[in-house]
Amino acid sequence: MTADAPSTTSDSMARSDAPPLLEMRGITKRFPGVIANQDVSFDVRAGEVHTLLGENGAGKSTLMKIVFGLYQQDEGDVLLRGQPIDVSSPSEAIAARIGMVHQHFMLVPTLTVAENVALGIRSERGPLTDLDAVSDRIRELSNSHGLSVDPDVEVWRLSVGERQRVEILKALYRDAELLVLDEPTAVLTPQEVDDLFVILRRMTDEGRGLIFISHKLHEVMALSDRITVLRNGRVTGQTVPSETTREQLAEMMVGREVKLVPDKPAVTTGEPRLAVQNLSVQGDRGAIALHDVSLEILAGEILGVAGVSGNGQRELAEAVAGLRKPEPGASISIDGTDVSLLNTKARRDRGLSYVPEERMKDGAIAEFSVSENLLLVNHDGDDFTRSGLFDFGKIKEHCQALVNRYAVKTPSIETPTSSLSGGNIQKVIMARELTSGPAVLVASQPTRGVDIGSAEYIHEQLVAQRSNGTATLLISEDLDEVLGLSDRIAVMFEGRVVRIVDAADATREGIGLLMAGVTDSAPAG
Amino acid sequence: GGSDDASSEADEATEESSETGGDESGALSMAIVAPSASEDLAFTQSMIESIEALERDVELQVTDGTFVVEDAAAAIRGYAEEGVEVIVAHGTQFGASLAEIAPEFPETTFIWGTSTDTQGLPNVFAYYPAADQGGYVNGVLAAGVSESGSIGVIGPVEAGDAVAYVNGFAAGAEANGATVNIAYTGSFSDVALMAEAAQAFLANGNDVLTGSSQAVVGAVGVSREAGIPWFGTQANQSSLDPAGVVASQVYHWEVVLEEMLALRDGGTLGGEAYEINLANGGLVIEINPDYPGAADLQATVDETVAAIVDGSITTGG
Amino acid sequence: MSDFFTASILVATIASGIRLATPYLFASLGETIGQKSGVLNLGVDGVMLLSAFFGYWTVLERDNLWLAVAVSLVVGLVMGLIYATITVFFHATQGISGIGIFLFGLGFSELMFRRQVGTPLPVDKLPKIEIPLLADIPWLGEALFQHNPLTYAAFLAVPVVVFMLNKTTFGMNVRAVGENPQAADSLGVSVARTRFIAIVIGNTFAGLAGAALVLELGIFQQNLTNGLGFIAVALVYFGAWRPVGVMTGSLLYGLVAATVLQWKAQGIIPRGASDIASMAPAVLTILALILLANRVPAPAALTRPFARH
Amino acid sequence: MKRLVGAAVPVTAALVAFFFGAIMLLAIGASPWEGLKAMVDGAFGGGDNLARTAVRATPLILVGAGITVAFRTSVVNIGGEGQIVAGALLTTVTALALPDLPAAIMLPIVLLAGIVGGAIAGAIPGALKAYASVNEILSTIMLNLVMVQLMNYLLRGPLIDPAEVASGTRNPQTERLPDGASLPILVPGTRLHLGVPIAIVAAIAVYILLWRTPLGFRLRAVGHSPDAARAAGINVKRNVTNALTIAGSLGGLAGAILVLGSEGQRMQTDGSLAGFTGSAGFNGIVAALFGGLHPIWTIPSSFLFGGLLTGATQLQRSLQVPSALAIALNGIVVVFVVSSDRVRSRLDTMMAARAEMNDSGGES
Ligand SMILES: Nc1ncnc2c1ncn2[C@@H]1O[C@H](COP(=O)(O)OP(=O)(O)OP(=O)(O)O)[C@@H](O)[C@H]1O
Ligand SMILES: Nc1ncnc2c1ncn2[C@@H]1O[C@H](COP(=O)(O)OP(=O)(O)OP(=O)(O)O)[C@@H](O)[C@H]1O
Ligand SMILES: [Mg+2]
Ligand SMILES: [Mg+2]
Repeated sequence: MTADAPSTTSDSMARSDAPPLLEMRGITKRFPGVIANQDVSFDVRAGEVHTLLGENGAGKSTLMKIVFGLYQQDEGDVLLRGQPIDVSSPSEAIAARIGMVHQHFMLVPTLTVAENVALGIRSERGPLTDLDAVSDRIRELSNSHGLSVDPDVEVWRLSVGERQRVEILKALYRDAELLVLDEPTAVLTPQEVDDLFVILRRMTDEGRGLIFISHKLHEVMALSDRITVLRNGRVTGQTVPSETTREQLAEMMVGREVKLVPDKPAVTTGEPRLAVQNLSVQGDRGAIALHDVSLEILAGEILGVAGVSGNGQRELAEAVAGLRKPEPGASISIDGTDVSLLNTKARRDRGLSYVPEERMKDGAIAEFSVSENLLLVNHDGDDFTRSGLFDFGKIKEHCQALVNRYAVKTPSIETPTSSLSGGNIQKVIMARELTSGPAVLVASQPTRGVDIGSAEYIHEQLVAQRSNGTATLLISEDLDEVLGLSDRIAVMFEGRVVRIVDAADATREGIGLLMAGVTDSAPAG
Repeated sequence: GGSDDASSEADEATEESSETGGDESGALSMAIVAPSASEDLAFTQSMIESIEALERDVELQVTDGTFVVEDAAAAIRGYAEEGVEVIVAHGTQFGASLAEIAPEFPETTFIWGTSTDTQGLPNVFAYYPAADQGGYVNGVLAAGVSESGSIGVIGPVEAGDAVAYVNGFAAGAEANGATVNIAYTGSFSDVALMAEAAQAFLANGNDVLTGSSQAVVGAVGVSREAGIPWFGTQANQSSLDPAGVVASQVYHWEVVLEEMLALRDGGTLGGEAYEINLANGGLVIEINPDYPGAADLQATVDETVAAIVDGSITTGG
Repeated sequence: MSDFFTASILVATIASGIRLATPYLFASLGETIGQKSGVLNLGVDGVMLLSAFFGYWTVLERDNLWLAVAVSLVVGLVMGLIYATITVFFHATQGISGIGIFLFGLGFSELMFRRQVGTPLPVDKLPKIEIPLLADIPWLGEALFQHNPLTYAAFLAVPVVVFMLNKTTFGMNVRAVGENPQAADSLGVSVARTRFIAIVIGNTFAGLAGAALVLELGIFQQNLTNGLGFIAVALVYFGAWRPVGVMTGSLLYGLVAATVLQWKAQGIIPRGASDIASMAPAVLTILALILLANRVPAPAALTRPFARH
Repeated sequence: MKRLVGAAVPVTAALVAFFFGAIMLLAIGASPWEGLKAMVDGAFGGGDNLARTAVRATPLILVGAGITVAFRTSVVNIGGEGQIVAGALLTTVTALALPDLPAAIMLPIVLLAGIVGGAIAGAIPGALKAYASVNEILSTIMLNLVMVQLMNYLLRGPLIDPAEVASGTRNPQTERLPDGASLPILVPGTRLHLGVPIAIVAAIAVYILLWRTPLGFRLRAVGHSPDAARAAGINVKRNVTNALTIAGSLGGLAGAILVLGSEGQRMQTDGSLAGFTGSAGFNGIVAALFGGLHPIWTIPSSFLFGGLLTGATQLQRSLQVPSALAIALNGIVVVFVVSSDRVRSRLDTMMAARAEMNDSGGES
C-alpha cells in the first residue's frame, strides 16, 4: 500500500520557478565537541515533500531545530519565501507559518488535546481559555484532513498514532505553510503510516511544503519528491526517488554498501528454551491486555511477533521479563524451570536477556557512562568486584572489549550515554544483553529509530545469537524486520496470538490481514 | 562599646588600658548568655532587668538567643577569656559546659541557673526561683476573680520551672475552691497553638487564664479579646493586656545577685546556691494598677504571702 | 469537665481548626501554584516570617490593619520577585535556594523585630466578621461564619485558584510548563514568564499567610511561624497539587490540632500523654495519605530548570 | 582556566553576599570590617575556635553525606532533624542501660545504637515512599514533628534524670551517661573530639559506597532512571528504602556524636528540635548541595557552614549584633552561591565554544 501512495511530483515541478518556500544556505552549527551541521544548503518548495536522510547523529534534527528557532546557526542564512529571516524562537517560527512535529512528541500528557493545541495561541476570550471554540475547529480540521481524534480527552490516554495526529493538528491549526516532520513514522504501525501519508499528501496538495525525516527507506521512496542525504553534518548528495534505489540511498548515507536483508544461515533447532502457557496479563489501566497466550521458542529459533502496536506485545515482553505480574494459572519457563514467580533479577540469572522497547526510558540510563550502562545487569558479578568493591581494571577491560566487539561509536567508555546517537545507544544495550550468551532473548523494537547501518549490525547480532542456540522473542512493528529475521511469526491481535505461521510461508499481505484481525479468509501463507 | 570614629585613637588607648587594667572606671564588667531574646517578656528579660536594677555600676554585655548549647559555651568561654568578671549563664542546659569552663577561669565568677546546686564548683553561684510560691499566690487571686470557678492553665512542655509555676498555681486556686484545667501544648515557641489552647479553655467555660513560656503572648491576646483576667509569670506582662492582666509573678533576681556580688567583693567567688522566693523578695507579685479592682487584691496578696513565708501554707512545688 | 460531644464544644473546636488552618491554606495554595509550574519553593516559612513581621510593624506604627495586609502582600510579592529571578533566570537549585530564602527570612525578620520593636506589644487583630444570615444558622453559623476576613479570603481563594488553573490561559500555561516545558516552549509559550508569574503569585499567597497568622494573633515574636511554612509545603503533597486537596489537608491538620487541644483542655488526654497526643496531626496526615492511596504523580518538570539547550 | 572560572564565580558570589551582610551591619550601626574580622576570627582564629568549627561541622558532614546518598537516589530527605534525634535517643537509652564498660567496648555499641536509631527513622519514610507511595517530603517533615514530641516526652518523662525530679527542678534532661560513653578529646584544651574524624571517615565511606560498590551503583541507577533500573533487574523499591535508611543512619550517627561529644554527656531538650540539633538537619542539606552532592566536597562545605555558625557567635559577642543577622547572612550566601551556578555554566559554554572555534579554525 505504501508503495503507491499518491504522488504529486509533477505539480510541484510546475511551481518550481517561484522562490522556494524555505532556503538554507551554508548553515553551520557547532556544539561543544561536535559540528552538527557544516555548510549545509537545502531548500523546500511549496507543494513538495523534501526528505532529509542520514545516519543517527548526521545532523538532521539540528538543522530542523534551526528552522524552527530552537537553535541558532553559527553561520549561514535562512530565507523564507525568498526573504532572509532570523527565527530566534518557536513563536517567531509559528508566526512565520512554520510548524514542526518533533522526533520526540512535544505534548503535555496531562492536558487535553484541545489544550495542547491551544497552547501559545491568543484566546478570543481574553485571559480565559476558549477551549470549546478550539475543539470545534479541531473537529473541522479532523474532518477535512482525516485526522480523527477526540479534542476533549487527555493526551496521556491516547495511542501513539493518535498523539502523532495531535502533533499534526497543532501545525494545521496554526495554518503552517512549511511543516517539518522529524521521524514521524518511527513509532507508527504500517497502517498508521499509510494513513499519515494520505494526510501529508493532502497537505502538499494544498500547497504546503513538507520536510520529512525517516530511517525507513521504503517510506522515503514512497513519499518524497526530493531527497537530500546528510553524513557527519554535511550534505553528501541530493536525488529524486525515480532516479535511485534503496540500496543506493543506503550507500549514500553510510558511505559503503549495506545489506538490507540479513543473511540467515540454517540452524538446527534444539529443545524449547522459552515456554509460555496460558499467560494473561493486565495492562496499565487494569483491563486484561494479554489473553491466554501460549507459545514455545526452541534453541536457535527466532519467533517474530507481528501486530499493530497496543495489541498486547508490550505486555507479553514485560511479563516474560518479570516486569509485569501474570494472572494466576500462567506458567513461564526458561530451559524447563518455571520462572513465573521469580523477579526479573532471578530470571536474568537463569539466562534471560531483555532489550526493552523504549531505549532511553527502560533500556539505558542517559546520565550513566557507556561502561556503567554496560554493567547495569551484572555489576555485582564476581568478575567485577574484589572484596565488595568494584575492580575498575577488569571492568574497563570488559567494557572496552564489548565496545570494540559491537562497534559502538563513542569517544570513550567513560562518555555519558546521552551524548551517543540512538543507534549507538542501542548497540550498547545489545552488547550488554548479548554478552552473557542468553538462553532466552526478548528483543522489543530493536531497531526503532536506528539508522540502517546500525540496524544492519544489530540484525547480524541477532542472527549470530540464533546460531549460538538462543531462543529469541523478537517484537517489532517493522514488518520487514519480522519477515527478514524470524523463523516463525506469531501474529497478535487484541491481546491474543491469533496465529503462528512459518516465516517461509508468510507474506506481507497475509500477515497484514491477520494483524487486522482477519483470521477466517486466507491462511497467512 | 560606644566609641566614636573621630576620636578613635584616644579611645583605643583607654579601651586597651581598661581591658588590661580591669575596672578602672569602677564599673563591674558582667555578661549574660541566655537562650531566648532579651525582650521575651519572660525568662531572659527578667534577668536582664534584674541586672539593670543592681545598685552598682555594671557594664553589661549580652549574648542572647543562643539556644544551641555549643554556641552558648563558646560565648561563655569567650567572655571569660576577655576578662569579664561576672558571667551569668542563664540556662540550666549550660551547666555541663560550665563544669568544664569554670575551673579554667578561677578568677571569674559564674552565675548559673536555674539550678539548685553549684556542681561543687567554687567559682559558681547557682540560682533557682521558687516559682510555685508566686504561682500559688496567683492561683489564690485567680480563684477570687473567677466567676465560673473554672480556670485554664496553659503550659509549654511539662518540664522545668513551668511545672513548678503551674503546680503552685493549681494548688492555690484549688485551695480556694476553683477547678483548674491544665493543658501543655508541647512547644515553648508555638504562639498560635497557645492562642488556640486559650480558645479551647474559653469554650469550656474557663473565665480566668494563666500560662508560662514566651509563647503565651498569643494566649494573652485571646484573653484580652475575650475580656477575661490573665495572670502572668516571670516578667511583668501587664503591657500585653493593660486592662486584663491582674497580676504577674515577677522574678527579681537582683535580690540574690546582690548577695552573690557582695560575697565576691569579699573574695568568695562562688559556691553558694540561692533561691528567690517570696520571703527574700526575689519573687514579687506585681498587681497591675490598671486592673479594675486592683486595690482590693493587695490585701489578699499580703495575707497569702505572709502565710507562705511563715510556713502555714505549703505550695507543694 | 464538659463533654467533647456537646454542640458548643464541637463548634468551638471546628472554629479553632479553621483558624489554625488558615495560614496553612494560604501558604499551601501558593506553593501549589508554584509547584504546578514546576518550581519547588522551600522558602515559604521565611517569606511568611518576613510578611508577618512587616505586617505587624505596620499595625504598630500606623494602626491600620488593611494597610498591614497590603504590606504583607507586597512583602510576599517582593520575595516572589527575588525567588523567581534566582530560580528562573539563574537556575538556582530549587531545594537549596529555598532554604536560603528561609534562613534569610528567619534571620532578617528577627533582626528587624529586635531592632525596631524589641518587646512584643499587642496590636489590634483583624475583626471577626459575621456573615449576615449565614452566621445565624444555629451552631454551623458560629463554626463557619464568624471569622476574620482573611480566613474567608483563604477559603474563597480555593475556587479562585481552581478557576485560574483550569479556565484561564495563564493557568493552562502553568500546567503545561510544569509538566512539559519543552512542549510549551515549542508552541511559543514563554516558560520563563509563566514560571516567573506563578512564583510571584505563590509567594504573594505566602505573604498573605504571614498576614493571616500575625493578624489573628495580634502579636509578633521571633520565629513566629514555628515551621508552619514547611508543613504547608508538605500539605501540597498531601493535596496532590489540587487546591481542594490542599484545603482538605490544611483543614485536617488544623482540626486535628484543635481537637487535641480541646481534649487536653478537657482533661480527656491525660497530662502525661500530652506530648504523644501532640503528634496526632502529623501522624494522622501520613495515615490519611496511606489510606487515601493518593497516587497522583508530581508535576513532571518539578524542580527542573528549563533551558532550550 | 576553566577551573579558575569555576572557582571564581562562587567566590565572587560569596563576596557579594558578604557585601549585603556589610550593608546590614552598617544599617544597624556596626562596623562591617569589625564584623567580618569577628566572624573569621570566631570561625578559624586559633586552635580552640577551629576545634569548635570542626565540632559544629561534624553533624553537617554526616547529614550532608546522607543527603548525598538520598538525592543521588532521587529521594529528598528533609528528615535530618528527626533522624538526628532518633539516633541520639537510642544512643542515650543504650548507654544508660549498659553498665560502665571501657570506652573501647562502650563506644562502638552506643555509636551503633545511634546509627540504628537514625536508620529506623529513615527507613519509615523510605518504606512509606517505596511501598505506599507516600511522598517523602511530606513524611520526613511530619516525622520531624513526631520526633520532637517523642524527645520531649522521653526526656521529661521516662528518661528524666532522677536528680532533677528530686530537686524539683524537673529540667528535661537525662542522667549523665557512663564515662565510657564519652568521645575522647583529641587535642587537650579544645573541644575537638573523636566524632570529627569519625564523620570524615563516614563521608569517605559514603563516597566509596556510591562509586565503588554494587549497592551504590544500584542506588545511583535507581536515582537516574527507576524504569531502566527495574528492567535491568534492580529492586527499585528496596533501593529507595535503602537510600533513606542509609541517610537516616548517618543522621543517627550525627545524633549519637552530638550526645556523646557534648560537654554534659547527656541529652537535654529545650523543647525544640533545633535546640538539640542546632538545625544540622537543615544545614546539612545546604552543605551537601553546596558540595555538589559529592560526599567528599561535603566535608569542606560543612566546615564553611560550621565556620559561619561559630563565627556568628563571635560576631554577636564582640559587636553586640543579634545572632539573627548571621542567620540572615547565611541565607544570603546560600542564595547567591546557588544562583552563581548558572553564571558559571554560561561562562563554561562560552569558553568551550571559543576553544571549539579555535580548534576548527586550526583544522581548515
Ligand atoms: N543540544 C546538543 N548539545 C550537544 N550536542 C548535540 C545537541 N544536539 C545534538 N547534538 C549532537 O549533534 C549531532 C547531530 O545530532 P542530531 O540530533 O541533529 O542528529 P540526527 O541526524 O537528528 O540523528 P537521529 O537520526 O539519531 O535523530 C550529534 O552528534 C548530536 O550528538
Ligand atoms: N542488576 C543487578 N545485577 C546483578 N545483581 C543484582 C542486580 N540488582 C540486584 N542484584 C542482586 O540482587 C540482590 C537484591 O538487590 P537489591 O538491589 O534489590 O537490594 P539490596 O538491598 O541492594 O541488596 P543487598 O541485600 O545486597 O543489600 C542484591 O544482593 C544483589 O546482589
Ligand atoms: Mg534526529
Ligand atoms: Mg545490596
